[in-house]
Amino acid sequence: MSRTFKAFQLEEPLIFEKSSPGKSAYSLPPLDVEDLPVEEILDPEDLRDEISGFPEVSEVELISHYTRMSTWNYHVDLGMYPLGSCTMKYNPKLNERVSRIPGIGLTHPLQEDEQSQGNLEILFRLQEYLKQLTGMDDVSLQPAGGAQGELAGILMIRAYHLERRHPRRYVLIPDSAHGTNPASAIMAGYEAIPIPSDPQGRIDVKALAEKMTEEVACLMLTNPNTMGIFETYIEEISRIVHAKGGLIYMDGANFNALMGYARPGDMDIDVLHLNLHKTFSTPHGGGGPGSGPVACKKILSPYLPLPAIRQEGSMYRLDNDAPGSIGRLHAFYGNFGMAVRALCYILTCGREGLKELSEVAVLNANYIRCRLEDHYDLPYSTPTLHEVVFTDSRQNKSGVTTLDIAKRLIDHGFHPPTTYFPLIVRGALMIEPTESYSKEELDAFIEAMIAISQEATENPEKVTGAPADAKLTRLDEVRAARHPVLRWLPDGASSSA
Amino acid sequence: MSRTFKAFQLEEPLIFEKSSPGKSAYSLPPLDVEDLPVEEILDPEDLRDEISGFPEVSEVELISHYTRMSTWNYHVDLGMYPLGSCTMKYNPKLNERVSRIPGIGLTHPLQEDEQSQGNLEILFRLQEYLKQLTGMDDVSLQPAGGAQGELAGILMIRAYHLERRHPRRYVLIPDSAHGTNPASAIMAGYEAIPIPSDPQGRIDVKALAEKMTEEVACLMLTNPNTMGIFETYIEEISRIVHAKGGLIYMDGANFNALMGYARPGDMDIDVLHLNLHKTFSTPHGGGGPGSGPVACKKILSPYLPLPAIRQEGSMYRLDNDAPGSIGRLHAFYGNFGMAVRALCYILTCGREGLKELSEVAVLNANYIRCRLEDHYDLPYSTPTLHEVVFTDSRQNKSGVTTLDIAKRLIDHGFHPPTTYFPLIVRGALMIEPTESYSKEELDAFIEAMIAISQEATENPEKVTGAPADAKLTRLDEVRAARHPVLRWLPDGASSSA
Amino acid sequence: MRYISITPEEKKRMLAMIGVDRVEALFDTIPDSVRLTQPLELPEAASETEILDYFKSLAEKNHSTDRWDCFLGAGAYNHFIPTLIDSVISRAEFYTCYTPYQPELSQGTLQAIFEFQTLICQLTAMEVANASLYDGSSALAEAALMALRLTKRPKFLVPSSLHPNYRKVLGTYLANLEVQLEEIPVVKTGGLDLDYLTQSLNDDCAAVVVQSPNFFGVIEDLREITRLSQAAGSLSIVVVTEALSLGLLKPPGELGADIVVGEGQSLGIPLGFGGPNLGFFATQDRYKRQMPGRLAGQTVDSQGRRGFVLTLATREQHIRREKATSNICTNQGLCALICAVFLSALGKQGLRELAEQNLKKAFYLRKLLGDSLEFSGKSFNEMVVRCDENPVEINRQLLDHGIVGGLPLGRYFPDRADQMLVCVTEQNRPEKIQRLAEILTGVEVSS
Amino acid sequence: MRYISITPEEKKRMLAMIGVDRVEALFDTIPDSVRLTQPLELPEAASETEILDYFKSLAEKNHSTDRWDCFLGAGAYNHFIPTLIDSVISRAEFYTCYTPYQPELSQGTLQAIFEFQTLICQLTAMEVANASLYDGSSALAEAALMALRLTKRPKFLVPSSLHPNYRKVLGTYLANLEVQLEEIPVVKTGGLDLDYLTQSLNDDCAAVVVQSPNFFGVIEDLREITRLSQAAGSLSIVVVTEALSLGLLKPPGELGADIVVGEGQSLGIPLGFGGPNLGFFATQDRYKRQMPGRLAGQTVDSQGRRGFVLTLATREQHIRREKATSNICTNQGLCALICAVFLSALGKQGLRELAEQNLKKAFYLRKLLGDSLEFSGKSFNEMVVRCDENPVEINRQLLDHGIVGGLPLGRYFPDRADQMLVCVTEQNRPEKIQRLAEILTGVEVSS
Ligand SMILES: Cc1ncc(COP(=O)(O)O)c(C=O)c1O
Ligand SMILES: Cc1ncc(COP(=O)(O)O)c(C=O)c1O
Repeated sequence: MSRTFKAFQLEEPLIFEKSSPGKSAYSLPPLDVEDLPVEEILDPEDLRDEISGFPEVSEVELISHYTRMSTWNYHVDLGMYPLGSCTMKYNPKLNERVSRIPGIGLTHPLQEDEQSQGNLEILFRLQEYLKQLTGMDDVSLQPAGGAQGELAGILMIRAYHLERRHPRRYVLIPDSAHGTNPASAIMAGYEAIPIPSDPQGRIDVKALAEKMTEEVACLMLTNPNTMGIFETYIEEISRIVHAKGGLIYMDGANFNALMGYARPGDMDIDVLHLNLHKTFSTPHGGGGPGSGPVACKKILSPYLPLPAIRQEGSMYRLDNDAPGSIGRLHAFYGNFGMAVRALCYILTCGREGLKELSEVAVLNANYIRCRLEDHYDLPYSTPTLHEVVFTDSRQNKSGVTTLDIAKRLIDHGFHPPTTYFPLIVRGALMIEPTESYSKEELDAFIEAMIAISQEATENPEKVTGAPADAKLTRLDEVRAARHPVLRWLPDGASSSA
Repeated sequence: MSRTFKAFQLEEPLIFEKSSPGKSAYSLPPLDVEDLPVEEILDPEDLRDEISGFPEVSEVELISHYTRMSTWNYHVDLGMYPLGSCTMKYNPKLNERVSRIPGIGLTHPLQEDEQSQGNLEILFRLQEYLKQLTGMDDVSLQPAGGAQGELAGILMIRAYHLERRHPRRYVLIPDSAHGTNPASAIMAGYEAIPIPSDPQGRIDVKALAEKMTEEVACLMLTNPNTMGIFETYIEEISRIVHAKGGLIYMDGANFNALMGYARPGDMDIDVLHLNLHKTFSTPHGGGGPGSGPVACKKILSPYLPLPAIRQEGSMYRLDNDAPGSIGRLHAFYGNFGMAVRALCYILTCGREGLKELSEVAVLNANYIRCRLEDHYDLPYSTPTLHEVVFTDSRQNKSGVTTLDIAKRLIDHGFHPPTTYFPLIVRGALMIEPTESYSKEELDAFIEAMIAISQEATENPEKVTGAPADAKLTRLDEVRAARHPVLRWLPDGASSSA
Repeated sequence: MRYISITPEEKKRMLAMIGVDRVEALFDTIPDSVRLTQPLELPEAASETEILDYFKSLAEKNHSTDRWDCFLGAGAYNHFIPTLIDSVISRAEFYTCYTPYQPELSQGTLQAIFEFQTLICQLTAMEVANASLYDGSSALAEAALMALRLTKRPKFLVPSSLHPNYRKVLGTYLANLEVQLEEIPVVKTGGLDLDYLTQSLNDDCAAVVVQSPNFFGVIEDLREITRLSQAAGSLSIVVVTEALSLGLLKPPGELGADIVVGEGQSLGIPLGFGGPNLGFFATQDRYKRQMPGRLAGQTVDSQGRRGFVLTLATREQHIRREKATSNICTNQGLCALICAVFLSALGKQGLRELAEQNLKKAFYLRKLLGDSLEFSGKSFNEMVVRCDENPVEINRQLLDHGIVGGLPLGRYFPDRADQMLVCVTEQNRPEKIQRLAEILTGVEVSS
Repeated sequence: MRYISITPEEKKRMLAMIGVDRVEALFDTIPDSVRLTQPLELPEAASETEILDYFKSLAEKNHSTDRWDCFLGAGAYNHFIPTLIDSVISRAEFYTCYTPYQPELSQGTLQAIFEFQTLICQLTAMEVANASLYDGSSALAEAALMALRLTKRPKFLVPSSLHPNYRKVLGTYLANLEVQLEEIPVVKTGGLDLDYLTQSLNDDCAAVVVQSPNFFGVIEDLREITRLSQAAGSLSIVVVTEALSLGLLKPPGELGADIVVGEGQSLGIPLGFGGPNLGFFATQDRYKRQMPGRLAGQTVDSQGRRGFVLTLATREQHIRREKATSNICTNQGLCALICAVFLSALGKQGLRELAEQNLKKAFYLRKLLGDSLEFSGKSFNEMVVRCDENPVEINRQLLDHGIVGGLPLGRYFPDRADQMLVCVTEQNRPEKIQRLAEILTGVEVSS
């Protein structure tokens, strides 16, 4: 049985293009208080006119609109989604159900603590488990995404240095790091200094030692790094950084490689963030909401974002009292709904299960690596954990690039891996299978990759012309950026640069 | 924008073919009582062996299995589904939500009445509304489908005649009737006598008068009938039947044509069934569950299935006390969940809304009729209500049949109409648009039909070779019936005739 | 009206195209004399908020199993339902489509039915199974009708341990067909009287009906019953109301059953106040052309690719009309899907484990009840208890303990007014089982 | 482990293929010294049943709005959520996919974002909007950063009527960037002090921040404020925490705003204990290349067919790293979808009707409160009440009436310890509004 077949699907215009006056998809109860004219309550000049071009569709149309559009997406429930660094694992249905329990989801964030004990317990318990998993001393669940977790961590580091009267100027960042790392450092008022990688794909410890000065606030390390390689010399790195009074920030986006095997807290990491939407199975939602808890050692605890959640006897309470704190990052407590799901996941998997997840994630990645290394160039021979990065250098010979390979995978019925990242690997193809999928699915992916490498030699146009079997062929991204059309306009006109 | 595009979708084997030992998709709490070996509780010979070939898959695989399979279905949320006689209208999301309220769905049918007052109110209220809508005196919600509703009605008629000492032998059934009508009559112990249709597509009143004797228990009438034509001479029909002591059963599957415009109760109908899964928006579920309430005049009330739901003061109770009743048709109270949805629908639409539904359903059907009658043969020029039947006679000339037209509609992105029914129309194409879809959707359907009629002349192979754009091309139904393979078997073998 | 997609403006244009001026004119074939002149007495449209409030208020008036520990069984069982089931069946692809008449657009449903049929065959150890019937009781009635067609004999032997509502439905379906139903009593074990059965069996017998575990929870000696039945040239129809028992007990197909019917509600379907449920129907290959109901079958498309279709339709009403094997049309499709998902989710191990938990927890109660048990026969998860007080009264007391008690048998068997049918599933907590036992026996449980 | 699909047997085969004998060997690059030697102190795996029971027990410990009438607003609003929203966002096609990096496989998400951007533009009357930010507060912080980039000026004027938590988040984000935040007080109306603003505005000012309706519920004179700001060469950043107000009030874009940010939670997103929420960000076309966050744009494929992609990525961290306009990566995609579905469902009429209901019901309370109101300015659905008793104490009393009261302002403003911020939405029942008024004013409401 081949993996794919081609069949018709339905097109769908923009909701604005379906709209016509007199249709509606809502119902409201009648007003149950005195019905004064609006103009008697507000100044007429405070009132807006009818919103021209605003949708007017029936419920039936609305549902078919989104249903049709949904069918244009590839997604985790359909099959393997080996987007490296993104940990596209299965999003358990139980998490979704639990997060929708009315007594949990229908709660106002500003209720008194006594009225929110259930929710505070969720936050507290998750914090405790994350502390245990990471070996860190304290956790804040407030950051609403990985990048905000990074910002929180770097701000905490800055606060720490500030309290020592010297905020320092630089943050050292390996050249393999994710783009959010330097961007977060800048937002915290630092300058980013890149550290090269060594020939094994790890941080160049010598270079690090050279750059490490007392003007360096911290090193931002990803471990395992974006090549899936564990920073084996972590202890030496730690000595170098700490010797100069610097701290170590760890980007924990790749924590799915480590659970039950190693803890950042045992590696002299001072602060890190986790991505609940990666390691802890909360859904990616087509781009969020995620959650990026920040975890730290005691020395940084005073600077954690506010409020903290504390247990006092049998009560939980929000604590806003920490003069050293970097302050708030969110109007309330971050993406609480993601915390609910993550706690549900941890309880479901349990101690053994979490370890097994990491184990299988690493096994799967190594299996793919071993089966593909004869077909694709492996830039580093260093052992890898939960993901593996290949390049397109062999396929380049016949004019086929990473982009082509990625697009051709679509025709084979797979979502492509992450491409051109990490930046230090030319034409990177970054594959992270996660623990979720079956061996049959992994094998099908491997076979598709092998087939593409053959096509690249035998029939390169097939690859460079891909995708042929998706809703659209390749999209003109240059045009999109040169002549941006960022919204629909009633007259068919469009905003443009 | 064309209606369809072609893109890849994913194949999926049978669940048994994905299975391997050691995978599972469940979790159970540990046993919380003494864990005796099973053999100490039961005789070992009462115990079964492991079920060979039984599935073993992970939750992830299970979800992707059904998710992929789901994408092979056309469905109501995707677009128009003009299957005549089936009333494929929108199934409101609110109905689904209401039916899943735990306090409603998680209830045992044998609880004491006092413990089920909420549910009994649902049943009672729905009965009252159906009485009002149909103009009948009594309703039972017990029949679990339209066909069971028919059986109930005919059994009631038989009980009525039996009480009058003469059960009679025959049921008169128009030749345009649905197959369930004669099948139900037989199950109630009657013989079916077909009544021909007149040249206008209505019951041939003369023929009816001829066949109507004192051996005839009832006439089973569908109104509007399966051509969508109202039985205008209903009063005369009634006189003929009732004059001989016969009764009139009405198949109310087409009630979506009548709401707020006419009531069977005002047409001398003695008993009828409704399909909640047609007129009242409960989903078809890929073949059920449905619900086929039976409604009757006072003279037949004593024979209604048991239990009845009665209101006594502020209490509702189940009443099993009716010696004349035909008895039970269901272990409990029929498909209760469908009653919940139907009640929700009636409350949502309200008096005006229900009338408007019928109005628009009839308008849409007439619009299609008027736009297609130049392209397809209309066997009867009689005005029609909620559906319209064409034939393939014009297309036949180029060798194109109803089956071909239906299959070709698939390539145009539509579910086909009902085909070859009613049987009296050769090559029938029975189109029922319902009230749900937009004019754009109706127009697209009309244009597809017109395009096919052109293709039939210009490019008949395109039509006879259809579908080309579905998951599969035409399936070999003869082979399926000649060499039935009705289950998967572990060794790839199969049960066959 | 949010469920209508035609605007007033469009209505006008469409009417103009049709050539009438008012929409009412489209209804002109309805004679004035039968046309509705005044508005229906129905409420005004209610908003979503009002409707949700209303149904939630109704829910409050029920004693639902999310808030009460429920010991009722008797054909409807309170079992664990994995969350993933609702995720699957809430896909509009599955729940909004029709019976798969157009196979090219319905392969998802068809493959699911084919899997369901296979799973039912595996569970019952029978050769073929259909795509579902309304519920267990009408499945039994259909089985009886099939036995009539096959044997042309006029008599059915029906044990008094058959679910009384099933017995009633059977009666309704057979009422006008000139057949007799002869009742077989039960003995002390709670199983049917084999001697009586032996004597009643003769060549008038179309079929012996036997439910196992029977209405009193007792596992019947199916091997012996089917043997006796077969010896008399009669068919045997085995009824299973607690489908979960098939996860543990020897399947009827291995014990000689000709037809196995039952209720699949236990397998993933919410109690739902008794419906929708799931009638299943399995038999031997040689009888397949006499089966009622829909069947999915495997075939190939014109390019030789595997696919599924509804097949053997010449048994059905839409082809054969009055000669059909049954009038059934719409069945319980989505419930069959639920059942398939449930069985696939639990799988080989899970189904066994769940069944064992039921057995063991029910046995735990059996031990606590000791002498109060009415029958000595082995049981799966149900049992009959003799009570010192009126069972209805006891149930009232139990409510105060958060317990919905068992079924007072007096409701169906006047001579058993002192008895209660109790069911224990994996959902009942040990504390509540103990409390139930204490109240039923008056003896405190030491824990 | 039901979330893993590799069997023990397969593990072995895969390890053999890889060439190691134990899975632990794959972790050999982790030095022993940092390897975990003892098991984690985490609970054993719990079953689905246990987990559901646990979370339900937690839910019981919350005072949720399905059981209490809630008069809290202050940045999180209890509004009606049409059922259809959950049907849409529960489609795995939407909620399990990643940010649409591969447009050919993500047109559903991309088109939805494009629609969302358009809807936000329509709502705010601005020219461009991004694909979302974390929440209203960080959207404000990002707006301030953008104003810094655009103006290179060091000062922000921030009214004391800005949501205090937004003020704090702004402070956190700007802490290390050598800028000053100068506070503008409010006057008796509850609106910001225009005279003070006039005096504070100078050519150091990057932007004037103004929230409307402001934290005290009062509608600000945006036209005047943006005029003053513009006159000083400063930008104006308008913050909207109650997005529903945009259904009725003149949109900031028509009143001269340069940037409009806010919280979209009101538009279909459950209260959810404050998250996930939805930060929205809109500005004028000329500033688009300085915007933070993702943007979907329209383009064509190689065959000229319309399609959507993420665009202007050179603003973003994954391309520009330290030169990016923001560090944001994952945003609130699914919440943006919710908002788009909500706005499309309510549509032109519905949004207006819903907003009007809020206005009218809040006004009903205003009238009942009369002299107890702290501010005279017009408001949408929130207002500040002066209390005779400690508001925290009053809230305790209200609980007995099934009411979760308003926000005691003392929590944020020590000088307003006698005041309470009360919000009335369409969800509050008139009886409860009356009861609230009675308890707040001590005067009985005649109804
Ligand atoms: C290594 C790494 N760090 C940080 C991030 C940023 O996380 P988020 O997208 O949640 O902001 C990502 C996510 O793509 C990542 O892969
Ligand atoms: C006219 C008519 N009568 C009866 C029926 C039978 O209804 P059901 O499928 O619910 O048994 C149908 C359904 O197809 C029908 O169209």
